[in-house]
Amino acid sequence: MADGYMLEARGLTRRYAGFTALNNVSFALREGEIRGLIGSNGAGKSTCMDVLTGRGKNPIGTVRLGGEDISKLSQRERRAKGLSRSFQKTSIFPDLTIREQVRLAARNAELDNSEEVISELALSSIADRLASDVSYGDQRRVDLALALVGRPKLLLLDEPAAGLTVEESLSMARMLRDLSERWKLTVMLVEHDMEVIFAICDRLTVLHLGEVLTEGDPESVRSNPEVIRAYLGSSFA
Amino acid sequence: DPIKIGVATALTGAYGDLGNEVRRAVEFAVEEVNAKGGIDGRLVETQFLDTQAKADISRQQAEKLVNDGYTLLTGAIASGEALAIAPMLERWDAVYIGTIPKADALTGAECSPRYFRANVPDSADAATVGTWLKDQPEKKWAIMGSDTAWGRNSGASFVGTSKGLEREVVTEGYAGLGTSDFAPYIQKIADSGAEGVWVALAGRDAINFAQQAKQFGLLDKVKVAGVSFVTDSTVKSLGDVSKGIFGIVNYSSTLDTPENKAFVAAWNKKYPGTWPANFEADTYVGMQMLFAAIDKADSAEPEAVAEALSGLTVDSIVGEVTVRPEDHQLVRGNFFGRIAEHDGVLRPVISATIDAAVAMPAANRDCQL
Amino acid sequence: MSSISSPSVRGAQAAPGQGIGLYLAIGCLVAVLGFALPFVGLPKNLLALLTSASISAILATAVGFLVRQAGLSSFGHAAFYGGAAYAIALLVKYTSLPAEVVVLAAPLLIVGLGVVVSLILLRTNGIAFSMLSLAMAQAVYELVMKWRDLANGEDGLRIRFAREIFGLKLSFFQKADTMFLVTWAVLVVVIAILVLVSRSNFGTLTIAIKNNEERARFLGYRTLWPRVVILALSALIAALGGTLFALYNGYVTPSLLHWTLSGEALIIAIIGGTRSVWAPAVGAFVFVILRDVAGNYTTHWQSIVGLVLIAVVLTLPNGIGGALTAFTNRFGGRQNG
Amino acid sequence: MTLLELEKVQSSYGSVRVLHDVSLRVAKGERVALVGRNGVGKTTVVNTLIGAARLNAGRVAFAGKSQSPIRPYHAARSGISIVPQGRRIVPGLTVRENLLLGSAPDRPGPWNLESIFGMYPILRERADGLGTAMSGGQQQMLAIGRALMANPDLLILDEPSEGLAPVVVDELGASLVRLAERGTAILLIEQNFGLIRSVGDRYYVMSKGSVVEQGRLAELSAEDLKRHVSV
Amino acid sequence: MLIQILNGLVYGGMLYIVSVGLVLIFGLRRVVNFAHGGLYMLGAYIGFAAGLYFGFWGGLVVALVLMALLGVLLDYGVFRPLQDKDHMTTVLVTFGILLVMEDMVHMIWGADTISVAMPALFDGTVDISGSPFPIYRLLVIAVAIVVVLGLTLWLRHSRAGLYVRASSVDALTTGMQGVDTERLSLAVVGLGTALAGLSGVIASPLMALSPAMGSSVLIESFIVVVIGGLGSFSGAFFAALVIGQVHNLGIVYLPNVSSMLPLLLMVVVLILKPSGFARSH
Ligand SMILES: Nc1ncnc2c1ncn2[C@@H]1O[C@H](COP(=O)(O)OP(=O)(O)OP(=O)(O)O)[C@@H](O)[C@H]1O
Ligand SMILES: Nc1ncnc2c1ncn2[C@@H]1O[C@H](COP(=O)(O)OP(=O)(O)OP(=O)(O)O)[C@@H](O)[C@H]1O
Ligand SMILES: [Mg+2]
Ligand SMILES: [Mg+2]
Repeated sequence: MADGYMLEARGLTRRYAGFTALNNVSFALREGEIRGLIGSNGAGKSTCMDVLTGRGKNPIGTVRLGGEDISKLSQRERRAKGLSRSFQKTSIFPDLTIREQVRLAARNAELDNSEEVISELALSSIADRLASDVSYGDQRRVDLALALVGRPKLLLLDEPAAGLTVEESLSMARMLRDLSERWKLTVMLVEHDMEVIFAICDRLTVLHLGEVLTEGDPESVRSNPEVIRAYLGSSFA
Repeated sequence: DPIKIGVATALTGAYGDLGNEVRRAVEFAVEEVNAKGGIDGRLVETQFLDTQAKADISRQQAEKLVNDGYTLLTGAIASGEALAIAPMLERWDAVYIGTIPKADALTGAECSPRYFRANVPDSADAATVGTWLKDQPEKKWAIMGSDTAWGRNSGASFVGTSKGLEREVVTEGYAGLGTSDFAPYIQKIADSGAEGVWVALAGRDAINFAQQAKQFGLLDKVKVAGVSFVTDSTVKSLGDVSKGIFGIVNYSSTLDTPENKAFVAAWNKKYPGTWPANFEADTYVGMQMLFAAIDKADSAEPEAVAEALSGLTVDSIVGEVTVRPEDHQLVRGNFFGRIAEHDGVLRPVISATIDAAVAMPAANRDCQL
Repeated sequence: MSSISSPSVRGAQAAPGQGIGLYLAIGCLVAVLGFALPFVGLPKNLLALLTSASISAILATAVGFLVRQAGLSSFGHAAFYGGAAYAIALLVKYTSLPAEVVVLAAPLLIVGLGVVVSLILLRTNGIAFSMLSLAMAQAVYELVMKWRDLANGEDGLRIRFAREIFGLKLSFFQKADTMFLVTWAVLVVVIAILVLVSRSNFGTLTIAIKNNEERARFLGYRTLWPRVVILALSALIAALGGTLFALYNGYVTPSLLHWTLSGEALIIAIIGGTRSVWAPAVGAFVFVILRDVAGNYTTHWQSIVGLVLIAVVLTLPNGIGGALTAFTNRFGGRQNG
Repeated sequence: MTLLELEKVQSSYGSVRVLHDVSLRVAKGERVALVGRNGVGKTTVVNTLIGAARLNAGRVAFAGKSQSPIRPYHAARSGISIVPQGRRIVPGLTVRENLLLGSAPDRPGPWNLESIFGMYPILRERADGLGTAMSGGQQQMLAIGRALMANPDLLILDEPSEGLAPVVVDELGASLVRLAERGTAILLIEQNFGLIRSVGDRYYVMSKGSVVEQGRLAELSAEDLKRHVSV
Repeated sequence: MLIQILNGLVYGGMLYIVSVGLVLIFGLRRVVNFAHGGLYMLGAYIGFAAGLYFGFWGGLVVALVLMALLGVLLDYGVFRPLQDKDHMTTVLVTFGILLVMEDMVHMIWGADTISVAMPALFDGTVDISGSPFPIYRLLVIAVAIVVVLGLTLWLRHSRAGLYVRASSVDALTTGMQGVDTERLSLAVVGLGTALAGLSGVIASPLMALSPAMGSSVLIESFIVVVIGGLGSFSGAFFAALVIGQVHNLGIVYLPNVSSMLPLLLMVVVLILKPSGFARSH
């Protein structure tokens, strides 16, 4: 990590049958940074995470994690290197209890902090229920727990606050901030809840139509007229 | 106490019709003998169990019958059933009368001191072909067989026989059991220029083939003959389509002997409007054998019955026949015939009788009893 | 399998590590009582039936385990079951290996081949898997049917075992009163091992993979190998069943390889229930005995089996095993789940 | 006229009772918000209306007619359209087909393919692509469009802002208000304060399977709203 | 050669009519209907029995009506009550129904093989490149084409077709749009079984009836459905055509392995494309 970047992405590109969802996107995250990735619906945010994690067919672009090139590695190997993610569409194990699956997720990591994560995410009271039996919001948090457990180096979160109440989103945001400091997590966060974004992000990258529209600290992004027009709308101006 | 006969046969499944023929014949024979007061004053009792003609089930059912005291067994349809049961007979202390399975191995390499065969084996059918074929004018023949050991062997022996008689086999097709569409085979035969077809198909396959061959006009163009093809059930299913088909006939209800006439008449009385079919008659022959042996042994103990059966001579509906001690095969003649009207009804009619001496090959040396 | 999906595996079952005492006790009791059966003067036919039922139970356990742990409904287990039986028959016929070696080697041989094939099968899931397994097994069936010189086609093969195997008389293996002890012992050991596997970390992982393979990969797990291991284990157990069948019957026919046998095993497994490892075995005993009783009284056993099948499925959604578990839980005063 | 009425509703999934005491009503042209934290049973209220959760006791009436048992299509045929949580875009159908699925030939009105395409142009661009191949937010637009296709008297939306960009949420709020002004009643289940405030008029608060409070949003301070949603 | 290709078309056409009913039922109820082979068999028997009184065509009509009714009953009495249960459960129930159905037919009509006479109108042959070819077989091809066109038009271009396709992937969501999916499925399952009956009756002059005829057609139609891509109507059509040709040409040119060819074809297709020919609808 000579250059001090935890994540360096260069030239990320994905095409679907003649249509480019992500076009030559590059960015870099410092260790411990919380980066917000925002942009209107269909801007390519989830696609960007897919390419970073090697999901889907032939991801194009270079991804370096802690200075090491991981572009050729499988999803499994990337996780072993410390790259972890959550999903916009909840992706959990319905037939396992919450505790079982969090433990399962922790088993490949150097340390098992599953109980800590369960209580941090306020899942303790329902930890022994099958994941299929809890409400949507709770399932969203289980998804988050699966990504968070084991202290990954880099955490990619796809709309973790969707489906949570305002209060819960904010407490989740605080928790993320807190954990990233305590565990030296680097986080890349996709979120439409601007309160969460502005509460915890160090920097923002704005995608538009598959390309980077702008990048900068929250204040400058917030006042960027292009961003307001394409994404934020008048209420945030 | 009664004499107990256990019949494990295919009452359901693909061979259900054959199993039901066996059942009818056994019931007929037993009723007849009981009406005469039984054998040596002992009445005969039967129990039927279903095997679906599957070897493993058959073996289980036979064992069950034996455990319940039914140590005189019969009923197998598929050769595999009999082959699976035969090796167990000594251990079970039982006797088996085979009336349907035709595999040569049953009285050959796999023969058992307790297995006796009343029906005509494959090798005997094969030996019958030549006597007929030599009189036929057709030079080019096609073979339509079932893709089983039986069908393949029949085909092979037809090829062998025809070579010696300067006949040429121009195409061979073997269809898997249960084939429903014979069109590709029929077309192949039509394209081959064959003047005759030798058919070694049985049951539903035979019927499907004949019916479709008729529709393609093949039956009108070529001579059709076969083994296990000219049977009563073929006639029943096909009606007029079957008229004129030639074939090896192990038994025909038109057989002109006093014993058979009496049998047919009695059968007609019990099952009005029907004639005994070949499998029914073969099973009846088996029962005649068994009853005679019990009578001779003065015992229904399997060991004694087996001893009596070996070398036994019976006055049966197919004439006076003997159980060969070397391999326990009933030495009987064979027939060639065709489907024709007899007494105003279509049925297999005998056109040539082949003597046992010619029809039944010598005992297989592989059989060591 | 979008249409033939497996039921949720848990629900009525205790979470790992808790409240297993009662089940352990019942399990041990049933196992021990089983060994006493040949000595209490049961009719021969009943013992023969129980012996066949335990062999079916082993096959059903194998099939049910695959459904439970991997969500795969195999229509091809006959290839492992019949395959092992045929391997024995052929090895006895064509080699002069001692019977002991044959009996031990045949299932391993089949599983070895099975694992190779499974690497292809496991590229698929759901119905595709069912149909592929069916196709592969039917291909083996066709091969045995067609290659008459090798295996004697539809007539099958008699296995001429030596007079003694493992120092015991051949008749020890071919008479129900003694063979039952062997088949029951194998069944008990198989279930015990599978229970341990299902409760291990590996067991949890396989259920995770069954639920959501992609996420499991994103959690850093290989997802092919655990599935291969489960399939291999299941295949091995099916092959054991086939081995016992061959020993007991001394005769093999192609129907041992036919898809209907696989289908029947699956039916038995579902009647028993696939939530628990042991339930398919219970299903086997019920099914085999029912079919036999029905067959004794009427040739309409098919209707009877069909109607009972429908009735069981409709009234006991988690199979007989699920009903037993619910009963035990109530009886043992425990809460569900 | 009361379009939707629930009276002391109790309902369950299998043997799990989720709703204990829910009473609420929405009249023609009303804009009602249903709030409460995760897992209190908001979605279950919707599921009860489509028969996906079993109604055990109480009364449910659509357009004045009591419903029992409730079948999935009853609501739609009574003029009630639903934008479900999780969107439920039908896989295998194109965007256009998904929209057509929502249309009700016997209910004419301002909404048709053209006007939906006018509101969400991206749907027109993707009209012949699969609905499920769109991004999360685009699918949300599709779900809303599909519900509108039936020209409903009452539109029920279950967390429609989930996954939508802030601009789009703003637009959604505005379009819901416009819709209401044209006479369509709205029942909005939401977590997003802004949207609740801009669309809602009356509100109900749920807690643990019961409706525990109701009133007018205008009379509710921001702190109180926050408290209700987060209790 | 031409005749062999025609024969392949006949075979494929028959297979298609059986399979498409399976696809319809699978589509709407997500049930792999093991009873389907039994329905095919029952259709043939009913057609035969009614044909004794009303002639072949009368028998066909009676069979179609009765089979459609039976389908409605099946949906109402079995599939609907079981719709919330595990799919495997329903599959097993259909298997149970198959067993009962075979036994009933066995009881009523006996185990003997029955053959049905050709309808007089189509008895006879036409000359195709020098060989006689049964006219009736051409009729079978024509029926298959009519079924394909009819279904395609209905499913692709009618509102009901849209509902069927939608309901087959997500019945609840479709229901929420105001579609009475239960009545829809009564109709569709009825149509599916009627098609099974149709194929049974159409097949009966070609192949003898026996209670076991259902099981043998079942596996082949499963293969068609799977290769076609589960639930895909057009996929099933192409799959049936291909299987028909492979089956026939296999018998002609590769007789020793012909019975394995459809299986191998399925293996290859599934390995290359686990979802089958068509993208799964
Ligand atoms: N499988 C696919 N096939 C075709 N197009 C796709 C596919 N997946 C995504 N897309 C398109 O790629 C673009 C980017 O999608 P992506 O899911 O990355 O958006 P997003 O930024 O995450 O949006 P949202 O905030 O709505 O989730 C969208 O226009 C989407 O429709
Ligand atoms: N299919 C189900 N089976 C059993 N319980 C369920 C099921 N679905 C939901 N529940 C339970 O019902 C309760 C209410 O769930 P519901 O989805 O209605 O909550 P919600 O208020 O919509 O929450 P959210 O804001 O997270 O969407 C939860 O406790 C949940 O665990
Ligand atoms: Mg996204
Ligand atoms: Mg909800």
